[in-house]
Amino acid sequence: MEITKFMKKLSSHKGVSDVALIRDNVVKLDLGKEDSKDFFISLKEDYGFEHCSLISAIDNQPQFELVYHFSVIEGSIFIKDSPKTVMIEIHIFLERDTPTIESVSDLWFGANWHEREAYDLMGIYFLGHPDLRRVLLPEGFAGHPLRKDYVYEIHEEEW
Amino acid sequence: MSSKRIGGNPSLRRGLGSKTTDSEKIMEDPPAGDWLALRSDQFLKWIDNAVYNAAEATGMREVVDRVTRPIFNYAQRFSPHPLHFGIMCCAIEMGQASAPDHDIDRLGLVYRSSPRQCDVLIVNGPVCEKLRPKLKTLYEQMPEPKWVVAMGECAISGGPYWDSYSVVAGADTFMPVDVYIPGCPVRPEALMHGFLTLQKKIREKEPGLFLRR
Amino acid sequence: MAEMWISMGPQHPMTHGLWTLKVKVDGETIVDADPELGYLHRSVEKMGERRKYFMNTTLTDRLCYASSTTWTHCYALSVEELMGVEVPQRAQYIRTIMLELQRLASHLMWAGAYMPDLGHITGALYFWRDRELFLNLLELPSGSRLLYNYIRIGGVKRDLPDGFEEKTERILKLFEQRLDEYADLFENSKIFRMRTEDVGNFTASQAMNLGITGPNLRGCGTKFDLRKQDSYEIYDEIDWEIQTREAGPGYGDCFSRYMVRIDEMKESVKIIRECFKKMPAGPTMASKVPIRASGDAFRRTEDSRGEALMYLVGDGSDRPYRWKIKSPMFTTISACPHYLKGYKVADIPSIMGSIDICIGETDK
Amino acid sequence: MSLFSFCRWMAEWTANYMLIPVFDFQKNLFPPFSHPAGTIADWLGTDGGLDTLAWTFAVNIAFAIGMTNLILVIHLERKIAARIQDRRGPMLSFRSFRELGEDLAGEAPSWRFKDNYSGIGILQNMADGIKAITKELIVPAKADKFLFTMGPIIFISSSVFLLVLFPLSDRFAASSAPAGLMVIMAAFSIAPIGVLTSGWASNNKYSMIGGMRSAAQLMSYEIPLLLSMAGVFLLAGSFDPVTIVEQQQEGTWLFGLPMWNFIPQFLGFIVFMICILAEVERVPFDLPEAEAELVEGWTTEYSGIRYMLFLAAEYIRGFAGAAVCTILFLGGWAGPWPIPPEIWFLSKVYLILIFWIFIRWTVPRIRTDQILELGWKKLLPLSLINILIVIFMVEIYPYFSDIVNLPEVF
Repeated sequence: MEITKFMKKLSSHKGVSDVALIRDNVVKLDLGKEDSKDFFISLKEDYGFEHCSLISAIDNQPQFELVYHFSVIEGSIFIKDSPKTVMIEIHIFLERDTPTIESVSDLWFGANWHEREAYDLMGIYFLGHPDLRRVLLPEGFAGHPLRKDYVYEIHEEEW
Repeated sequence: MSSKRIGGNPSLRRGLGSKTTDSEKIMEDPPAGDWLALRSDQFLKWIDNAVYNAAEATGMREVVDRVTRPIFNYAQRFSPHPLHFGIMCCAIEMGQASAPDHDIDRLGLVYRSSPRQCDVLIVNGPVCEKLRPKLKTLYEQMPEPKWVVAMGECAISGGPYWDSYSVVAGADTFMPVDVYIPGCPVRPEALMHGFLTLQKKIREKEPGLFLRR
Repeated sequence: MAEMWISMGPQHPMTHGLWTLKVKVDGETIVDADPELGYLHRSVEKMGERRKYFMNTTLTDRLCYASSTTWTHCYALSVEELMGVEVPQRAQYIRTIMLELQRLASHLMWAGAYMPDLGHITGALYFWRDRELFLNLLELPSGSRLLYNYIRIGGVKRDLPDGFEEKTERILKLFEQRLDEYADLFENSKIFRMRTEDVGNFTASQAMNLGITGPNLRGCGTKFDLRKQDSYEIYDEIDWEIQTREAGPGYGDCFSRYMVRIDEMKESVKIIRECFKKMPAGPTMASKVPIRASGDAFRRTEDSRGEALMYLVGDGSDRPYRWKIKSPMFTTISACPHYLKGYKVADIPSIMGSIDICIGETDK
Repeated sequence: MSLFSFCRWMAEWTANYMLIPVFDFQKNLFPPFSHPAGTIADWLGTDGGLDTLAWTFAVNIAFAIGMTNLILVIHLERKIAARIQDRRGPMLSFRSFRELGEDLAGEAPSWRFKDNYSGIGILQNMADGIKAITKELIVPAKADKFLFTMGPIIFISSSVFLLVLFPLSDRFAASSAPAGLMVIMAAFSIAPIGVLTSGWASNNKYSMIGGMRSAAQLMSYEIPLLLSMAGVFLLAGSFDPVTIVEQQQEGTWLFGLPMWNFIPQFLGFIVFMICILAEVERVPFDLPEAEAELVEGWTTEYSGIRYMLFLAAEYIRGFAGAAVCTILFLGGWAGPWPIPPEIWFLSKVYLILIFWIFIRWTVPRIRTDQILELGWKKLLPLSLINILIVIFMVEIYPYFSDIVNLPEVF
C-alpha cells in the first residue's frame, strides 16, 4: 500500500483526526482515548505495523499526552522509489484525573516494558497490562518523578 | 565527608552495619565464676584472649608483630584482588585496563567474581538508590582486611548526575572509601596510579595485629 | 532436583552491567525468567529538562558507555530536526566516520565481553587490544578516550586533525588482517560453534513483536538497518550492504548474531574508507544554531545495538520540555524470558552475551 | 642409591646420633617407671622403626618437591597465559624486598614504586599466598558449619596425598606399591566428594550446582579414563609404575626409538588426555567453577586461605595428572643418559602442563550436556576399541603367530 493511500484510509477510522505527513516517511495523527484499542488492533492486523518503537508519556499540565511510535519492518506499506520504512506517530490525550488507557502489550510484546516505564515514571495506568509494576525505580518509591509537579531534593554541595 | 579507613577498628565497624550478636556480648565479658559453662566458641575466644594477654605481658606480642606485620603488609599491598563488578563507564575502562596495552595484571590485580575472595571493591560509577543496599551487602560480604576505591566522578560525588533524584551523592556517604580516583571516565593509567596510591596507603597504615585480628 | 529460582545479579559476571536476572530452573534447564532493571537509573530524562539543549550532549555521551557517539548523534539529529538546522556537508561526512569508528569500538567491546562468557578470556583480550586502536583513533579529534562530546548540535566540535586519514587507514588495514586471523580462533573453532549454534533462537517475526532490533534482528535474516531504512547523514550516498545471515541451520541463534556483528565491522571499514574518499572541504559547523525551540520532533538512528530514538518536545524556551529516549536494549531485555526458556543454565551467558547488553542506555 | 636407601641412611644417622640419646636420657630421668621414651628409643633401634622414619623422610622430600613445583606451575600458567594474550603478566620483582627490609628494620618508609614491577613476577604467588593467610575466614550464617570445613579438608588432603604417590624415577620414589597407579586414581576420585560436600554445605545455589556438575563429570569421565588406562595395564601386566615404564623401553620403533605407549595405543592416549583434563577440571572442562554462569562455582563462599588452598590443590592435581600421563604413555623417566631420569620425568610433565596451558587459554568452555555426551557416547566406545586393540596385540596375535609363524610386530 502506498503511503498516500494509507493516509487516506487512516482518516476513515473512528476517533482519528489531524492526519499529517511530518516527514517523508512519518505519519502523525491524533487519536481519541476510547477508540484507541480498536485502532491499534487494525494497525497491527490490517496495516502490518510489526514493531512498537516507543511509548512516551508527556505531562502537558494539566492533561497527559501519550505518544506512540510504531514502525513497519517488512510490512505492506511503502514509499514509492525509496528504501525508507514507514513510521506512525499517534498522540492520545488523557485527563489528569483519570490517567488510564487500554494496554497494547498483548498486541506488541515490545510495548510491555514501555508501558511499565510510563507507569513508573509518569503514573499512567494501563488497563489489562499483565504485570504493571515499577520497572526502573525501586518498589515503594513515592510519586512519579517525571511529572512536572514532582518535587525532589537536590543534593547540592556547599562551596 | 570522611575518607577515614574504618576496617581495622571493631567499634567503628559495628557502626557500619554489622550488628553485635548476643554471643559477642557474652564474649566481651566472660563469666568469671562458671568457667565450665563456656561453649566451645566461647572457650576458643577465651583461649585467644589468654594467649593474647600472656603475649602482651611477656612482650612476645611486640616481637611477633614487629616481624609479621611488615611481611603481611607486603603481601597485602602487592596482591590486591578487586571485585569483578562494573557499574558504568569506568567499568569499561577498568576492563580496558586489563587489556594488553595497559595490562593491570602486572600489578598483581586479578579480578575475582565472588566478593568472598576479594580485597578491593572498586565503585566505578554512580550509586543509585536501588543499588545502594546491594553495594553495601557486597561490601559486607568481603572479608577483612578490605579497601574501597571510588573510581570516577560519579562515585566520588555524583559527578554529572549531581541533580538527579535517584543518584547518591558519592559512595563515601554510606561506606568508607580509601582512594579516590578522579576522572570522567578514569583513564587506565589513572586507575593504575590509584592502585599504587592504595599500596602506599596500605603501607603507611599498617593493618591489624597478628594475634588479635 | 526440584525447581528453584536463581538470582543472577546485580553483581554477576554474566550481566555485563547492573541488572538482575532471576531464572527458574529445573535441574539445569530454564523454565522461567524474570529480568529486573533500575540499578543504574540516573534519571537522564528528568535532568535533561533542567539543562539547555546544547548542554545535554554531556548526558547523552554517558547514556551508553560503549557507544557514546551514536547516542549523542541521535540527540543532535533530533534537536536539529526540532530546530530546523542544516548541517554542512563536511560535518556530515565527519559524523559518519566517527559513527562508524564508534560502531567498530562498540562491537569490539561486545566481542570482548562475549568471549569470557564462553570461558575464553584470551578472546576478550584480543578484541580489547583491537578496541584500544580505535579508542586511540577517536581520541585524536575529540581529545577523550571514551566519552567524546565531539558531535554537537549543528555539526561537529572541530575539524579532523592532520594525518587522521593515514592513521585510520593504517589501523583499518591492521584490523582487517587481525579479523581474518581470529576466524580460526572463533568461528572455525568446533567448541565455539558447539556453544553458540542452535542456542537462543528466535525467528524474525517473533523478534519484531518482541521489540528486538539491530544486529539481533538482522541475525534472523531481516534486512532492516535504519542507516538505509530511515537514512540519515550521508549513508544513502555511500555504497554499502546490510549484513544479514542467510536462512539455514544456525539462523537467528547466537552464532548468527556473532557473525552479523563481525560482518558489520568489515562493512564499517568499507564505509569509513569510502567516506574519506568522497569527503568535501568546507565548514564543520552550521553557521547559525538557535538555542530555543518549540514543537516536537524525533529521529531514529541505527545505534550499535539497534534502533535508537529520541523524542523531543520544546515549549519555546532554551530547555527541552520533555525528552524521551528509546533504548533498543530495554525491550530486548524485557523479552529475555522468551528466548531463554528451554535452554540450560550454561547457555544464559552465551545468549545474554550475544544480544550485547548496555545497561547505561537501558536504565537511562 | 635410591631415595629410600638415602632416607634409610639419614634415618639411621638421625636415630643414632639425635633421637635415641635424647630418649635414653629421658628414660634415665625416671628409672622406676617404664616411661614411653624408653619404648620409643627401643623401637627406633629396630628395623621397623628405622624404616618408618625413613618413609617419613621420603614422603616429606617428595612433598617438598611437589610443592616447589606447584609455585613454578602457577607462575608458568600466569606468564604463558599473559604471553598468549600479548601482555606481560605479573612483574613483581625481588627489588620489592627493599621495602620489606625497610619496614622490618623500622626505618622511615620511602616510596619507590618504580622498582617494584620490573621483575619476572614469581613473587606474585608468594604475595597472593601470604595475603590469603591474613584474610578473614568467613563461614556463611546458614551454612552447614561442619561440612563447610570438612569439604576443603577432603579436597585438599586428597590432592596433596597425590604428590607422594608417583615416583620421579625408579630410584626416586616415596612410595612403591604394586598397585601404585590404582592408588593414584583412587586418590584422584576422592576430590569430587569434597567438591560436592563443600558445594552443598555453602548454602549457595551456585555452589550447589557446581558441586552437582562435579559429580556428573566424575560419573562420565572416570569410566573412559580407567578404561583407557586399562590398555596400558594389560600391556605391562602390572599396576606398578616402575614395571609400566620398563615395559615401554622394551619395544623399538623407527630408528631404534623406544616404542612408548602413545604409539601403539594412540587411541587410548587421546582418550586419556581428554579425560584427565576433565579429571583435573581445566578448561574446556572446568564446569564446576564456570565463572561465567556460576560466579566462582563451588568455591563461591570460601574466603582467605581456604580458597587459596583450593586453587593450589587444583594445580597439584594438574601436576599429578600430567605425571600419570607421563608414566603411562610417554615413557616415564626414560631418556638419554647425561640428563638424570628425574629431570627427564619432570621435563615431560612440564611439557604436558604447558600443552594444557595452551589449551586452557585458546578454547572456550563446553556445556554440561555436551560434556556428558562426549564422555558417554564418544570417549567410552573409543576406549573400549583401544582395549580390544590391546587384547589383540597381547593375547590373540601372539597366539596365532605361534601357530602360523607370523612376523613379530608387537
